[in-house]
Amino acid sequence: MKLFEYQGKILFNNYGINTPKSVIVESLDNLEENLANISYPSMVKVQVLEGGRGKAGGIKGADSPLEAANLAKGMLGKAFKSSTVTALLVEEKVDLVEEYYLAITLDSESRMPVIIFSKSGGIDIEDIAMNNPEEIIKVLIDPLIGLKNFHLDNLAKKADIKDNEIKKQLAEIVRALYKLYVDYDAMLVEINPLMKLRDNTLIAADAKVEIDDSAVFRHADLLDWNIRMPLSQFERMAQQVNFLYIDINDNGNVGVISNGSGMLMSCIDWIARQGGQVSCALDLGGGATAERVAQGIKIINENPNVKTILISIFGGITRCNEIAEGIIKAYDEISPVPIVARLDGTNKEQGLELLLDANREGINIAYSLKDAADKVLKASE
Amino acid sequence: MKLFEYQGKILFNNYGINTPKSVIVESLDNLEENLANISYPSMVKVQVLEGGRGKAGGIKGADSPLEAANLAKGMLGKAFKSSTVTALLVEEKVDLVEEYYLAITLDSESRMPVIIFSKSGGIDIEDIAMNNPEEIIKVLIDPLIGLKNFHLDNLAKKADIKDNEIKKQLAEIVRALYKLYVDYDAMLVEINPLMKLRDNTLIAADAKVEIDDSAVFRHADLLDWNIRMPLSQFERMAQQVNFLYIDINDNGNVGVISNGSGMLMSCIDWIARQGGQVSCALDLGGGATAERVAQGIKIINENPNVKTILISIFGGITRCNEIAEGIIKAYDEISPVPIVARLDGTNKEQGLELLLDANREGINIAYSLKDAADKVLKASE
Amino acid sequence: MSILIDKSTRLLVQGITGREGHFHTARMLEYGSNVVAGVTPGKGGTQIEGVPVFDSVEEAIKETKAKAAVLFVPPKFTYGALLESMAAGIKLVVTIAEGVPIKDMRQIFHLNRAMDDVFVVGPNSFGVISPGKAKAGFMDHNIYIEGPVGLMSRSATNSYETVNEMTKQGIGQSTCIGIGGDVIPGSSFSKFLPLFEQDEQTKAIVMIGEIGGVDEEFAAEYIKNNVSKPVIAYIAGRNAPKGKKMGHAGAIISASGAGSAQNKIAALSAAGVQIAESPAHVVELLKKVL
Amino acid sequence: MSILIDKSTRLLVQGITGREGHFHTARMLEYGSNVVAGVTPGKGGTQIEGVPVFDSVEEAIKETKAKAAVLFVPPKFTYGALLESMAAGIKLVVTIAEGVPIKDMRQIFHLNRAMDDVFVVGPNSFGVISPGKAKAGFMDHNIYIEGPVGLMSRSATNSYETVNEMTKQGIGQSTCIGIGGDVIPGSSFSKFLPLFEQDEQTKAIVMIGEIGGVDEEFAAEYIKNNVSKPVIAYIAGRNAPKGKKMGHAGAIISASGAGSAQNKIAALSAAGVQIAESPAHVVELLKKVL
Repeated sequence: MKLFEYQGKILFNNYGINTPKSVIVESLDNLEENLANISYPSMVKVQVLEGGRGKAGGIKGADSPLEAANLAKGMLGKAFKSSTVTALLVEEKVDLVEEYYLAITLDSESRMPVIIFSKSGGIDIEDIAMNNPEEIIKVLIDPLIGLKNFHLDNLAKKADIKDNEIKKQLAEIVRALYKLYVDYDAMLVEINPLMKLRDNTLIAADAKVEIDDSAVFRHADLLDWNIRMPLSQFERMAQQVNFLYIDINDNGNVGVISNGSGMLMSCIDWIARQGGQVSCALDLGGGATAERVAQGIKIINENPNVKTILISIFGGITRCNEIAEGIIKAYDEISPVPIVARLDGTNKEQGLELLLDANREGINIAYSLKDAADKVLKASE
Repeated sequence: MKLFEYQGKILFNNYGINTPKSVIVESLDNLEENLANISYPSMVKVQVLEGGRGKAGGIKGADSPLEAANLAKGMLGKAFKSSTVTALLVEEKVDLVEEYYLAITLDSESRMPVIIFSKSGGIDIEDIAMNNPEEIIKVLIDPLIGLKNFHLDNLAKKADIKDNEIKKQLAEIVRALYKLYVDYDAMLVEINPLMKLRDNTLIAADAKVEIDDSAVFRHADLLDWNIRMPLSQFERMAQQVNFLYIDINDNGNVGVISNGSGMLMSCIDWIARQGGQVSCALDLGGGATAERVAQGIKIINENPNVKTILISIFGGITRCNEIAEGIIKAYDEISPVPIVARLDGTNKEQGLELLLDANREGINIAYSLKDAADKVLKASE
Repeated sequence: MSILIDKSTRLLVQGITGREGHFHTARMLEYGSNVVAGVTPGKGGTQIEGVPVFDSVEEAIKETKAKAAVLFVPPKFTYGALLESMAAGIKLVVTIAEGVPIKDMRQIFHLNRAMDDVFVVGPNSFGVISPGKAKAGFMDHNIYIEGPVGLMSRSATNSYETVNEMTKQGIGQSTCIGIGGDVIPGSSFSKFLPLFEQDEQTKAIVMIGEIGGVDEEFAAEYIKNNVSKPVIAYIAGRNAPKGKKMGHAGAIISASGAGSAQNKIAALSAAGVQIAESPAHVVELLKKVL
Repeated sequence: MSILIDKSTRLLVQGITGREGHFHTARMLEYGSNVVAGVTPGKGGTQIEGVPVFDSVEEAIKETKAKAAVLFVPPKFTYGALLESMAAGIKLVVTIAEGVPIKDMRQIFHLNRAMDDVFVVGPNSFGVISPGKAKAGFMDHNIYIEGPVGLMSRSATNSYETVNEMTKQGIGQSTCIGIGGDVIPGSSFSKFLPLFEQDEQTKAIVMIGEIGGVDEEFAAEYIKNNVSKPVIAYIAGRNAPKGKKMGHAGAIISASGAGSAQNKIAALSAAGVQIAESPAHVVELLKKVL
């Protein structure tokens, strides 16, 4: 679960990390009154999860509440990139002298949290990581040790931060951010830029927070935000019934349904190898019932790009007879695009028997992944 | 550092562990007013660090504030066992149905905190540990895991606690006590008895808390209590200059000074083997200066039981010349009881030379531990 | 031989009284697994399929000398159940649950460094099976036959696919391990490679990896220096969208290219591992080395 | 041979700019120890006795490839310094400080379970010396001579006493280790016994224990099953008052008798260890086995 900038900043403030003074605009009611709560000039920022907002015109300066209000009216509720703007963050402009980068995420080698810092923050941080990797400081935190003073000293030393006041502020921010990262089951907490202002204070000018989806359940405040998160139509449909839906390729025309992401990936690989393109994929997870299989097919079939559906199952905890019943049910209820079904594993025989007995014209049976990929391509022609 | 019962109970209350309603009496001013803050009957308890207060008459019942006041007047400021009573705890009497035992300390095998519980608490807990060890439940807490629900479930299961309400309360108390144990650098936290009352609630009727002396410095509240702790005259003198003083044997007549507890123990062993008895011991620690050595001798010499002082040093970080200078200084300043000095290790030669040159009658030089023990016994005759 | 489990392994089932726990206990018993105990707090004293149920792992171990555990508990209780088993002295813990919080597994992973004789398999694992001997998990055991191939897989479905193909062609398995596709599996390829290398029954090793993480790269490093047996690897996700989350949160391709299928294949190839193009291709390659 | 340290061991001194750190750095250099770096936060860039000082252990390791550390830091900073060294990859950490909080050492002890190639010696240790080669600590090195006896002691003074007697009689030492008398030493007898058993130079092992704790009992168990070399033990505190605290908080006799001198002597005797009555007696017994 990715948080909006303003949500991340609410968490930052709760943990004592300073952000520019701001108001959140979620409706045009009392707009000018709301906007009068901060000083100007300020920045009006659309709240969407996509990156590159600035370049795409999603961040604009305003010299007065009136100007901010006009900007807000032109932004709120409008489309921005692939999202609809449901909120704006209007922040006082700050007087910066430097832009740092600070993030905490999981290091996949050591499986420890890693603090990433650079004195060269800002929008070009990825180029810097690529071309000047020595400007990126990494400090691993062994969870058995926890974040200690020596980590913070090492960070400041490696980053060559000499100003004691900045060192102290940075240490406090890293401590707070680490605590937030751990407390909130974060996958990523990122401040880019972490601005050094003319008055020698550090302030978080942006906030990227991503939470482990598996752990959202234990954070009541996130659960509340989660249900208001923007999703595509299909993602929303899938989420409502607890499936994982993924858009794969805008040019694809095959929808893939399977019972596990490994199999999904293999299906995508096979279709690509045979010369096809997958549009989207849906993971049923383990142990799906006939009813749920039918639901999954209905969601994928809603995607107008999908011309064929491949259902590839290798049943362990999932039973093939349930899959077959679900396919037939969906077929009879909504007459979807052609389906290629490939069933193996638990109760495979019953499943195949059900499909053969049903003998529906649009349901093709395949006997291996390659066979399935071939039949899908033929059906999509 | 051992805490008084009332101090332990203040910590318990801070951690949410219930104790009987009480008042603390530290002076006779406003005595009756103070005692009127609780209901009667109540128990008046002397606050000393020795055990066995009840049997020795240090815990008495009072049916009214007046009766409590009379008891207080007879107890406060008076001698009790080897202490002077500086405080009383007057507690409302509770209606108990069972007495449990609960403690957390360090398990010396695993070096993990261990929770010790018994449904057969009370004054006979040591007999129970000896004769019915199966009634003592132990649960180890791996510090890498911390206290988890399964530990509490295991404890209740092993103790065969079936009442869900008691199980829940016990779990809460164990959680709180464990947190206190960890937060406060405790060596021991003990509730004996942990009373189950007629209304099915658990209450800590006593409190024994012992803190790691090396960690007292990081607990401001304990530092404040620490300076008010009762110490013997010699302990107080030693503590003021940061030596460790220990009473060994009431019948002994040798005072031992050394630079480390291992050497102290070896000296005590040698003197015992040669047929003598040590009265008290003082550990100079490492690296003592002449000035401090002289201070140490003066303290030991104050003890009227001491007829001879053995100073046994094996210098590592400690230098023998400093020791010799300190001995001569003390000798010249206070003419102490006869001293046997045995010096080895760092700067041994300079030390011996200083003593030989000084040629004081009451300073005998020994050349091994056995030799020292022999000379001590001869000097004590 | 086989590794991790066999007929004699004294197995306990955490969450035995749940729907899945009960169902798969029956199937494990049917397969010959030595299920000696179940654990569900509050259900101690009952029986499931003739297996005694205890309130705690500690009690179950005391009464039955169980050495391995398989967890059929919901993801939100997995952390507590894992800690309980590890603290009680269980040496193999197999975790089925999908959706265990990453922070929980991070703690388990690092705790495991202090208990290096403990094998944590999963979460999000189909389990462990030594065909013809015993299984701890929910895989359809009918597709497995006893034989010389040791298999480890991050994906359940791809491993079934591969095993099925092997069995069809008469190639059996010594032990198959579902590593699970999570960001932080309790144990990965490298932890099992030494066991397969030492196991007499195992003549060849199959690794089924996927994009994300660096476990395949670590395995390559280990294989280069320590493994003499032939190793065949299949890496899923060559055509998965970059940066998209594929349910297995592990399947995130990092920006730098580390964790990509290309990287993994290059590292494994350099270590002398043969790369299969598909589950079916694994079997073709196996035929050449057996 | 010797164990833990020799002339080639690249040693760093934490707290090198303090009074004790500076003084003993000079003495260690004089003795031949390969002190390559010092660490004092904020003092990086300076030199002590020609040894470069760094702000952090990580930096010192990067620049000097230091592998072992000796800590001359106050007890309240010991925990942080130990964690810093361990996290940075130091494999031998010797801690001199007396009065390190027990909770801090409890954390270190359990963290060490996850880093089992790291040896933590102390706190409250005189250090480690391999006579004629190198030392890391503050012991008076003049009393040591090179030879065949490996020695471990919970008490500094009793070990000096014993070594002095040995040296006077011409019996040298391979390596002497100050375990420290604290309630929780970083490492105890059992952790070093395998090293002495394997060390070619070491022909006999001397253990100097004292009342309190069960480390002597653990050592007895290990010796019984794994040590072929002769072991001689001296246990101080037979006449120490029961339950009295002797500065070494470890020297508390538990109520049950475990941890008493009697218990320890019985366990060691049963393991074939010879029990000396005094430091001098250790040497008499040594003469018979060498």
